[in-house]
Amino acid sequence: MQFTSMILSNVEVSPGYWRMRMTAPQEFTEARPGQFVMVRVSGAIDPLLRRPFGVFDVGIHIPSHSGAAPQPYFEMLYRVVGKGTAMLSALHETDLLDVLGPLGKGFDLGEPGEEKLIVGGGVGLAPLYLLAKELVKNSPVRLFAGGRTRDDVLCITEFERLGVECYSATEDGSLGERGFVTKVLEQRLDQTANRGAMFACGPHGMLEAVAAIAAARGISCQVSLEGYMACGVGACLGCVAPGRNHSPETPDFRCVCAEGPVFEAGELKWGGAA
Amino acid sequence: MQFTSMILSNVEVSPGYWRMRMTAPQEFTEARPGQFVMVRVSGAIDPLLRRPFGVFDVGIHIPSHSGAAPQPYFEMLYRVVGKGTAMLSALHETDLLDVLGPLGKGFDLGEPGEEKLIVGGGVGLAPLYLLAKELVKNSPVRLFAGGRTRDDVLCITEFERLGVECYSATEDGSLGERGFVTKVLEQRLDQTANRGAMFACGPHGMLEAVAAIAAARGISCQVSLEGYMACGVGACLGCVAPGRNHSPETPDFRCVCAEGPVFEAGELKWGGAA
Amino acid sequence: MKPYMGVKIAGLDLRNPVMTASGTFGYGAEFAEYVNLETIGAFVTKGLSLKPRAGNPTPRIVETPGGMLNAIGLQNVGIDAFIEKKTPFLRSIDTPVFANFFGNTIDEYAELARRLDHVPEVAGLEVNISCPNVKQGGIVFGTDPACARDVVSACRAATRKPLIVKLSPNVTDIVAMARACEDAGADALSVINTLTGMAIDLKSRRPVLANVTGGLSGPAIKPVALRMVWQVARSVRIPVIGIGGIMTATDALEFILAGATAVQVGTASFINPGAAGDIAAGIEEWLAAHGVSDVNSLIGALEA
Amino acid sequence: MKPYMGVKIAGLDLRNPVMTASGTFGYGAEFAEYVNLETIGAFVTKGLSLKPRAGNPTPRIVETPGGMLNAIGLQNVGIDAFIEKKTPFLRSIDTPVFANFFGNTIDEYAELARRLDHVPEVAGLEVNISCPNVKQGGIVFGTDPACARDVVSACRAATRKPLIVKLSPNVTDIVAMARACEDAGADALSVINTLTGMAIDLKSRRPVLANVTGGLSGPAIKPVALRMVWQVARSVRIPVIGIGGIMTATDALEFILAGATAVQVGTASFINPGAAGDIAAGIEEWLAAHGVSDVNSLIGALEA
Ligand SMILES: Cc1cc2nc3c(=O)[nH]c(=O)nc-3n(C[C@H](O)[C@H](O)[C@H](O)COP(=O)(O)OP(=O)(O)OC[C@H]3O[C@@H](n4cnc5c(N)ncnc54)[C@H](O)[C@@H]3O)c2cc1C
Ligand SMILES: Cc1cc2nc3c(=O)[nH]c(=O)nc-3n(C[C@H](O)[C@H](O)[C@H](O)COP(=O)(O)OP(=O)(O)OC[C@H]3O[C@@H](n4cnc5c(N)ncnc54)[C@H](O)[C@@H]3O)c2cc1C
Ligand SMILES: Cc1cc2nc3c(=O)[nH]c(=O)nc-3n(C[C@H](O)[C@H](O)[C@H](O)COP(=O)(O)O)c2cc1C
Ligand SMILES: Cc1cc2nc3c(=O)[nH]c(=O)nc-3n(C[C@H](O)[C@H](O)[C@H](O)COP(=O)(O)O)c2cc1C
Ligand code: FES
Ligand code: FES
Repeated sequence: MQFTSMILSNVEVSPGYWRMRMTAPQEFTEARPGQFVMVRVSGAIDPLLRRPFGVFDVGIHIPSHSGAAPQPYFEMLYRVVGKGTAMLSALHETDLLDVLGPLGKGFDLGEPGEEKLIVGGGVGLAPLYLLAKELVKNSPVRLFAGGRTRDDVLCITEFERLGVECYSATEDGSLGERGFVTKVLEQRLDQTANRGAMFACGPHGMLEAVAAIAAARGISCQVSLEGYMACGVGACLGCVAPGRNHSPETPDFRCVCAEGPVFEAGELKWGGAA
Repeated sequence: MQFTSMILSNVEVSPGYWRMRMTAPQEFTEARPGQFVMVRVSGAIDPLLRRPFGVFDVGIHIPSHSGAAPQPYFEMLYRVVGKGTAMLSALHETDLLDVLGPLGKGFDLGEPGEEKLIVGGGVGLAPLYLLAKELVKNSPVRLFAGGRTRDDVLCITEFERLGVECYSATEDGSLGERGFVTKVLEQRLDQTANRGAMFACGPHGMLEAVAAIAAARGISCQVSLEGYMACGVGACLGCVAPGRNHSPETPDFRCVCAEGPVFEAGELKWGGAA
Repeated sequence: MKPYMGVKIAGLDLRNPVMTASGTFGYGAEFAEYVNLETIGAFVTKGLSLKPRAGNPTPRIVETPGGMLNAIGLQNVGIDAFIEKKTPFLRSIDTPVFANFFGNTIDEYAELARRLDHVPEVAGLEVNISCPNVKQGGIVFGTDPACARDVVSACRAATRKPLIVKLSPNVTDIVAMARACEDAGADALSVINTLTGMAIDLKSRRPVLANVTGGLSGPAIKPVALRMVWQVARSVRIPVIGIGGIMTATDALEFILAGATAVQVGTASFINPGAAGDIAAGIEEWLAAHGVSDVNSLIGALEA
Repeated sequence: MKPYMGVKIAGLDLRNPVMTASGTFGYGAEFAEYVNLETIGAFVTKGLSLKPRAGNPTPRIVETPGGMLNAIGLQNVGIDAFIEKKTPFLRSIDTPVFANFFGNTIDEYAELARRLDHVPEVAGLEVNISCPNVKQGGIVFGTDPACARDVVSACRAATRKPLIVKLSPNVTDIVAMARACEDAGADALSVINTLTGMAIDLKSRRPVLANVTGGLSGPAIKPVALRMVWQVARSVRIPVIGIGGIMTATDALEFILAGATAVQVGTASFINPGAAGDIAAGIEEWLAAHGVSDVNSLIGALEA
């Protein structure tokens, strides 16, 4: 779906991290956790390509004054890292954006009842909020959130408000445990016999570590990948990631945009160059 | 001078024509009528080149509440014709622009006392307002303003407020005489023995007609030219216009940006390709 | 009155002059949600090879000022999987399909042309002699007139279907290349493929693309493409298809004025998935607004 | 500690690696209000010819996506007026000046090299064998290795001053051109001049530029320039000066990593008249922030 979206709000929630709420067509609210959008930051040719962002939340705003129509919206949580995100952060309420989405394949929500472990690093938390929102309907959910500093661990309050039990770790120890969030995750796994499902999004190195932990313990694990994208719909083959059996002789590249961004960790080839 | 200017106001004064007021350093208020600025419309590379605009007015805003410092400003009057001007028209109060100027050589104000005839076509009126403001201090001034329709004849009230006697003509007859403004100019010249100086800015065809009228009657005439510009400072040689004796064998190209934009009409080569 | 939009390329009648460019539109189905494929003139598949190809490691794309570099490395499913898995969709739409293909040797090129000749869903062939990403193959053929002549002759002998040759812009004399291909029996020329470029990441001190260099496409290359289309169209008798940075109907019309009989839309589809359809509609609108009754009257109508 | 910014080009010591590009910085004085000329490494004059030249009719420039086309047609005051009128200003500043020049014949090139050899304000020569705007002259020399060798040899014989040769990107094989110029005695290579392009005005159905085609410069060409600098720097022993779309210190550092010993800033000065000075300052800042004590250690330091 391609639509023109109006910005409803755009606020800095932590230094360098912004949360943007924008209008969406009614159907968009059916976006599945893990799906993403491609946003055209400017009508000019700089930046030229769309930018991919996870869907942080979807909802319907019911105006308090009677008469006004309910307004479906979605939210993105984004980090300013370059030109495109810097331009996004300078936009105001009522500015318009061209949005493509929801794109890709989202998370498989797994079996009701079993414990769900969500692992997010930095802005990798973005697509996990909508996931948590769905999961808490049927399962106990724990979140393991990591970041470099306290400023990089985002929106924990929102997760807690859903009833998610949150654990955090920062590399500088400014919030939660000092070190990688995978350490906290392993500690928790060591303490319990629970074999629930795992869901992760964050830097590639973190995903690789999480995938290894899950594999070692025989826990099912889905990861959401990033990739440099041009089209977002599986046409350009820019965003691919190697599948488990990939080799130059037995090519098995998967499109992150169309076949992902969420993959079973076991389907992918980890370590080594793509 | 290169400076960052803050937009104080940006309003559509006639369909497709905008007037923008922006802050300027104190020295800028000494800009001479006919000088211009080069504005960088966006910090991104699209549009890449600066856009040239005449200085419509300069002034100093004295805030009504005591304590606030007086704010020097300048104004541009611009027509939306393409990408750059469309982007300018979408800017708001408090947005910032990178400005280079005042650039070029302005009008020579001539002898005090003698009658001054100003001829402007469409947005060619832009640099003539500041000129009129200076001229009325010492001379009687008449303005001949032309345009395609009434909507293209701009800011007449402002000129009248200066005490300028205004004549207008439109091609469709929706304001003033029907036809070209040069007809009205000639009628006026036929009615008077006055040999005052002429000043013109507008489409090239109009300038050529005005130059011919002035030459035929032996009246001094300055014209302000346009030209595709890259640098605005005489370095790229993009904006040149042929001088009177120009030929491929006897090159005599003048820089519109550095030697102009105002030239004595008699110095230029008219008619035929550049 | 509705302007006439049909053009003829390599003997095929297209309903309008807007095609999609190879490698930017997948195998057709990817964009079906965004473009009614029956509103465009034709589309061109991703480049096909005899065997499936893995393509290059990632990163494969990077944005550049007003453009992008790609080093996909011609990843594709191979001719067999194309025939088996992609043609059913192609059968379902009423729009001519050109199969873009490439080989590492003249024999491979000829073999592919022969195989594609038998695929009923393929209306015509576009031979890529100009891919800058692959170390062997493409680059050699596309930058030397004699090599180009040989490969085009071999393909010509192997197919009776319309044969388009796609030229590389990375040459000193595009006209010499165009003439060589025309002489060798090309029915039409696609001008241009990507310019070879490079991007560097200062932080890591490494090339951004795993392949080091890649092909530059998008608005940035439009002036070079327009110049080459103009040069080629004046020098050959066969139709030219203009490609390079076309984002709008205005861009497309400029290529047509320069001498293009049709255009291909590439990178633009990434930014606006409906680009090709929008451009076709925009051309028709422009013609109507300007009282031009037949788009063919604009081909090469530049007053220069 | 202040990083060391000095580089050596063609035997000359420059205080830093940032030069201004020919044709974009006039004869030096035009930008003096915006750049302290003593903060840049060197500057290059507008291209000089034996006789004054009128250049092309207007329009001569047009903006394109992320770039611009120019067809100034090498308008210049001629060598006599240059010596008489422009050198006094050059004497007043303590920054090396390279005189860029071109001829229509090998004899003219040699004659200009000989005359410039005697101008004390000129520290070195940059010979333009690559101007795409002029029908005779430039284009021929710059696109054929044998012609390039002849013209460079003739200039080499005519001057003992440092001799830079500026290459045209409109060639199939930039490395062959570079080697020919190195063999003929060039002390350094400037890479690249503009890419030949074209723009069309749909309304008038005419080319925008009176000259029809022009030279493309600006950010749009940066990927092509970077690729050529990288290719050339790996293939010759003489220093390479990187040119093409450099707008920022980051851009300049990318060219240095690709193998450039110095860079030239062209179109950027039009957009930001202080660009060259800002870029020099920005490089120094970057070096300091990243603990690089000598800019020379980055030359060709790309890990590819
Ligand atoms: C499926 C997916 C979901 C994402 N979700 C989020 C999210 O919810 N919140 C968030 O802050 N970020 C997210 N990202 C990363 C985000 O797309 C980049 O941070 C963003 O594109 C950077 O743009 P820029 O112009 O600021 O940076 P620049 O560095 O100027 O961008 C240059 C080019 O590189 C690409 N690029 C740069 N970094 C990345 C990256 N990490 N991943 C992919 N492409 C990149 C850009 O898209 C652009 O094409 C996601 C990426 C993907 C692939
Ligand atoms: C000295 C001078 C003073 C000017 N003063 C005014 C003024 O006060 N008010 C006003 O409305 N306009 C003025 N103009 C014209 C104004 O510069 C153009 O209308 C404007 O640059 C168009 O930009 P664009 O991006 O909207 O159009 P586009 O057509 O998208 O611009 C494309 C390119 O063409 C150039 N260009 C387009 N039209 C003109 C033109 N008429 N003259 C020069 N370059 C052009 C642009 O600068 C740009 O480089 C002046 C021009 C000059 C040379
Ligand atoms: C991601 C990508 C993949 C491409 N793959 C092919 C290909 O397989 N075969 C081919 O002939 N051209 C290929 N091209 C080149 C395009 O078809 C087109 O010639 C080029 O992109 C210029 O057009 P544009 O500026 O409109 O994108 C590819 C281009 C891109 C951007
Ligand atoms: C307006 C203009 C005039 C130029 N004139 C010359 C010239 O006289 N001689 C020359 O060798 N290069 C000339 N060039 C090319 C530049 O020196 C430079 O190689 C080119 O613009 C690429 O760099 P850029 O992208 O930084 O502008 C000119 C470029 C422009 C834009
Ligand atoms: S982004 Fe184009 S295939 Fe995934
Ligand atoms: S605009 Fe560059 S010389 Fe006038």
